[in-house]
Amino acid sequence: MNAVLQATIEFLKLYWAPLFCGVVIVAVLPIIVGYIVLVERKVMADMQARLGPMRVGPHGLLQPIADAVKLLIKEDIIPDNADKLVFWLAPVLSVGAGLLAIAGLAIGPAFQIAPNINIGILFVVGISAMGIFGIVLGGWASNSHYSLMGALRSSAQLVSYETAAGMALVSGLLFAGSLNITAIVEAQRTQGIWFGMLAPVALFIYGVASIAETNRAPFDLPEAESELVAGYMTEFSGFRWSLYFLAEYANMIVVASVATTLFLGGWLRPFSEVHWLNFLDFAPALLTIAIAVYCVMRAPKQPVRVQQLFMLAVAGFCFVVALVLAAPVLLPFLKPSLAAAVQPYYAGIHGGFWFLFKVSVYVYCFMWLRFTVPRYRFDQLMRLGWHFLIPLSIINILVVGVAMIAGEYFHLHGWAMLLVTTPAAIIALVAALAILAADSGRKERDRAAAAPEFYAR
Amino acid sequence: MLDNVLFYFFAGLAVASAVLTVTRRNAVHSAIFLITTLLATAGIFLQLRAEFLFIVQIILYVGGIMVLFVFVIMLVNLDVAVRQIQFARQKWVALVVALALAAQVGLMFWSSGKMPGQGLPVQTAVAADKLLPNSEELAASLFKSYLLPFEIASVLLLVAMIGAVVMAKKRT
Amino acid sequence: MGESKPGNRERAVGYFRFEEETALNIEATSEHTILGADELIINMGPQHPSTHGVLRVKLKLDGERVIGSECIIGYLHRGVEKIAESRTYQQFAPYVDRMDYVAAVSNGLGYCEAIEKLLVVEAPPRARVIRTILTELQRIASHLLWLGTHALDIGALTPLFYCMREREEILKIFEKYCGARLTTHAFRIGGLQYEAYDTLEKDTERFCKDFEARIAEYEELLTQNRIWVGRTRGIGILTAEDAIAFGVTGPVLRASGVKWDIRKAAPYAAYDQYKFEIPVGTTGDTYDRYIVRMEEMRQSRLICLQAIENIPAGPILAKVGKVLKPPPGEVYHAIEAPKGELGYYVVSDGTVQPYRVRIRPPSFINLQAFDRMVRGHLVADVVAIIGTIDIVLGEVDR
Amino acid sequence: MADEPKEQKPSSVPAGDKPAGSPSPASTPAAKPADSAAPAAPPRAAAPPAPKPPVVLQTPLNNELVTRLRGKFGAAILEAMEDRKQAIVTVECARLAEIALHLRDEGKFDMLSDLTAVDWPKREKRFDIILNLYSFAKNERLRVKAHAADGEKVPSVVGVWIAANWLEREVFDMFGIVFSGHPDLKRILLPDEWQGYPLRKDYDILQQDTAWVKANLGIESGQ
Repeated sequence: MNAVLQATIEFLKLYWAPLFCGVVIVAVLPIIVGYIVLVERKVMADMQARLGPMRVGPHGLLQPIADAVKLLIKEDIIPDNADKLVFWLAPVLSVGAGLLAIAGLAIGPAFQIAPNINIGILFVVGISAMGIFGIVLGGWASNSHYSLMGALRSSAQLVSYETAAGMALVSGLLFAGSLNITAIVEAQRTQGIWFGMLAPVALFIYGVASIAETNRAPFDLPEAESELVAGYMTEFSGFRWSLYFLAEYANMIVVASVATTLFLGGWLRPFSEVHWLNFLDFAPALLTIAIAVYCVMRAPKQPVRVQQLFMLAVAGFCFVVALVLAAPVLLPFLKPSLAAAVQPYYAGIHGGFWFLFKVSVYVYCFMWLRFTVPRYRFDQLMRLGWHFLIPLSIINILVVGVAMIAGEYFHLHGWAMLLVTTPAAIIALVAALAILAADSGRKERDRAAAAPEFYAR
Repeated sequence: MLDNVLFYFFAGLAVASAVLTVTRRNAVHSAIFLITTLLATAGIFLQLRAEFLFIVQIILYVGGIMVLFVFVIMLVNLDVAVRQIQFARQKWVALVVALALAAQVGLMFWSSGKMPGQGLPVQTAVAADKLLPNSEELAASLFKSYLLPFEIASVLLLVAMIGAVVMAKKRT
Repeated sequence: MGESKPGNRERAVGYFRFEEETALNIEATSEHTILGADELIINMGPQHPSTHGVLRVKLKLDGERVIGSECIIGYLHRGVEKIAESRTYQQFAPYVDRMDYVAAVSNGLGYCEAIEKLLVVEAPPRARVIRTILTELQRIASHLLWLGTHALDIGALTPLFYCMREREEILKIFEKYCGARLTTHAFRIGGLQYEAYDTLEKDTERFCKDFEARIAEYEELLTQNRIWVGRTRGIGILTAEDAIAFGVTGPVLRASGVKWDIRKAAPYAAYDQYKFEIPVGTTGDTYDRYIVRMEEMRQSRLICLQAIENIPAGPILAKVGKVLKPPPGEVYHAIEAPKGELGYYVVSDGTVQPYRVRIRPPSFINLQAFDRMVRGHLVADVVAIIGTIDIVLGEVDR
Repeated sequence: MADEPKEQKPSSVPAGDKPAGSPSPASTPAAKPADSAAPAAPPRAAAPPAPKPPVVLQTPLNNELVTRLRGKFGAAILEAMEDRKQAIVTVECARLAEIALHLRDEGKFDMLSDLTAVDWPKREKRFDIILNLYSFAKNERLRVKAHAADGEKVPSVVGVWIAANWLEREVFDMFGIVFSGHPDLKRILLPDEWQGYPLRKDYDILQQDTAWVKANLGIESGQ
């Protein structure tokens, strides 16, 4: 027994920092997700000519908390004929996979729970894909037709799009030459160019496939409310339902982070090797200052005194944050001796800012798409996956590989690689158009063949 | 010490859920325990610092094959399986096979020096922080030393795939 | 390690031991199979987000493909026709607003004109023009609601809110005119109860002017959208012959290529004075119905613009007296409601109460074609097809 | 209340079995519609001292279509008239489907716009089945009527127009008229276990209510 205790202590000594980070993530993620939902609702409202949540807190800022409380105190219903064990397990699996995957991510050079795993990106992708079991088993355990159909759709969809996403990742990884997340970002820094520019087609494929993997519109068929009520979540309520919800958004963060890491330069700021753009380092500080100024300006216009104070408090907080953010840049002028000491923190904070910024942009695109386009039908979704994305991703790997060899042959590096990768991307696009044309031809023929069968009676 | 605890944890989990995989009547429950087994095995791989194998096990077996398994299980009629007699007549065959396997393992231990691990060709492990990244190692061996077998295997898989497609097409 | 514990939480059925033959028999009666030849019966509604009310559809599925369907209706039956027999002619008028409650003005117009025909009176020209304006606005409102919910069914979230925004403008005009927004009871037998309010023309004109750009906005979101086209083209095809045999009317019929609109075929109100086109489709699929309705909104807008140009002066109510006692006889009067032919068959026995009022509800009859349209399609198409028929359950069930 | 004027109606309807092609009522336009509808009754029944001759709303119809129908079906065409300019043809109930098929194919009345019924409880054949036809080719409407007694089977026209399916079910639901040859005749709007046929004139809502309250709540309804 003593030995076990000792082992535990030894373990804790070694790994207290990642453990701490893990606990922080588990504790903070629900809040972050809550606010992503709020942002989503606000963005949606803005696109739909309305205001969105406005009642709880100023501009609905406390809405997520109210929602969370509501969900927690809701009655927990388990259908009579449900498979209780699996019904209990499924949401946990779903959210567990999502949270575990986040452990492998690097949010800035300094913040990574499981640093330097040499299979980094594969770990994230593989673990997050396990979340599907939560959906499939949850749908099955509910013992309802809608849920089961949602579950089946979900598994078929994931298996199909996982392939395309994986292949898209491969063409990105070809440039990186490593699976390690830090190494991938470093490769983008040394080459001075994001892999998204070198392999735009791969970025596109990953973008589409990642929407499908996270079951977001227009690929939200497993939970399509107009057809399957809520798909696999139909029978879940209260806290279990919110776990699913949490998992969905955690997955969204994961795929956005993977895309950011591999294709969008991770925590690097845009053009990190171009020195005359160094002023971009001020961006985080400037942004917070802008928010602060806005708050100060708006404060007098608030009708209630509490709101005015709140606005001013936010402004003050933002100013402090801005000072902290700008400190590394300002300190060398004030006290040069301190500059070296804060350098790592500086890199960490700024890396984190840029990483989160890119992830936010990516997630925003998800939302944008969701409010703009209608939903695919299931067979169309499958056709898009198997007939278009997978062939395209295979072709893309091929042409990217050829481009890399050509690049090596001509000793191209960094931006010069565009000379070979752009033609490669164009070839892939032409191939894509050809695939589309062939596919629509086949679709016509299918319809012509199927029509008499359907409509004759 | 920590290693030992982890190993026994994973190994015990793997064995226990493997047993449950066989004994559960409900096919979905069986599948869940099979997943647990696979994950526990993956855990052991990770302990052996075979990260690549670990993640391949998870992506391929858990994330790919088991999803299809569960998919198919849900499509077929489960109630029938639940009500059928649990162990069919093959149990004697199974017993014989199991005994034969056990005998084989025993023979291996016996011929190698009677004690577990004693006579087996175990190399002394390199210190964990000095290990080469094994995905690179694996890639090198697959695409350099064993290129031909690898290609043959891939052709085989391709044949299987085309065969599956052809069979599926014939039905319609 | 909770999972590995050999639990005793097996479902009760797991402990039964059946003989093998019993097990085989169970297979034959199973309902759970999706792949095999067995059919899956799935029940949509009456509480389902996209059955537009309390429609209940039983679907027989092979996998996700529909091989048969049955609509079960009547959840909203209120016996309107029975009520009519114990009300006077005027008293019954507000009831018709409750049938197609998203197009109450059209319902009222049909009823009032039917009774006027029965009385052999005619509404004065001014009343007829104002009726036309309001009815066409109502048509736009009804189509807007259809567009929003239909798009929502297919997964486009945003058009709904845009449509509601415009519909709100129309409802405001109604509110200003008669004080009610939804179940307006805007017209009276013999003409109008209220004189048009001062800015009716101006409001209508402003709405029509704005609406042109707005409708282009919706089209931008949907018409050329690959997913939208993929989801609607070739879905729920109803040929012209089928449509006629099913008695389908309105935009659904026109989308099948039959150029028939009661506003042209038997003009009522003031439609004979205005120029407008009847949009028709070619294939009769969901996409065509969408295009037809979009075009209809444009045409309605044109009618409104023409009508406000010249609203004749004069009385708004014909001399019908306080007590209506139509001479014995019967009459059938149909108007082109937003959903199709809305007909009133009224029998009078010379008393103050109608002897029989039969309402021909367009949704009810259009819904009959649902089974024909849905066969061979996927579950996802079912909601698209329910949406495209544009039913209002208040009218289906009456 | 509605039935008083119709007292003599029943007598006139069966009497309609006149030789084909003889539109006998032509001579007394307003007085002899022979149709189920009330119109005709008052002038005739109300006796000579009619205070003010009403506008003639019902006139006999004798156009080419009616002539053709009479030629083909003879005595089965009981009556043809116009009420407020709307054509009404009364036919013999037993031959309804046949005539309907003829109207669809020869008369080009390709759409069944509506099918309903009216109850005249004091008449011998109490129900009017009313088919509302429309012809796209001619842009013309025609109402076909048939009288049916309670319990009499009416030939279904589902084979002629599919549209009749739900409409006949509704008529069955509301009036209890049975259509022979209907593929799936069951209640449509009301629940399957509903008692009675609500649109019949003698349907007693109060009695229904009392019965329901008694059965389900076990108290007096107090209505």
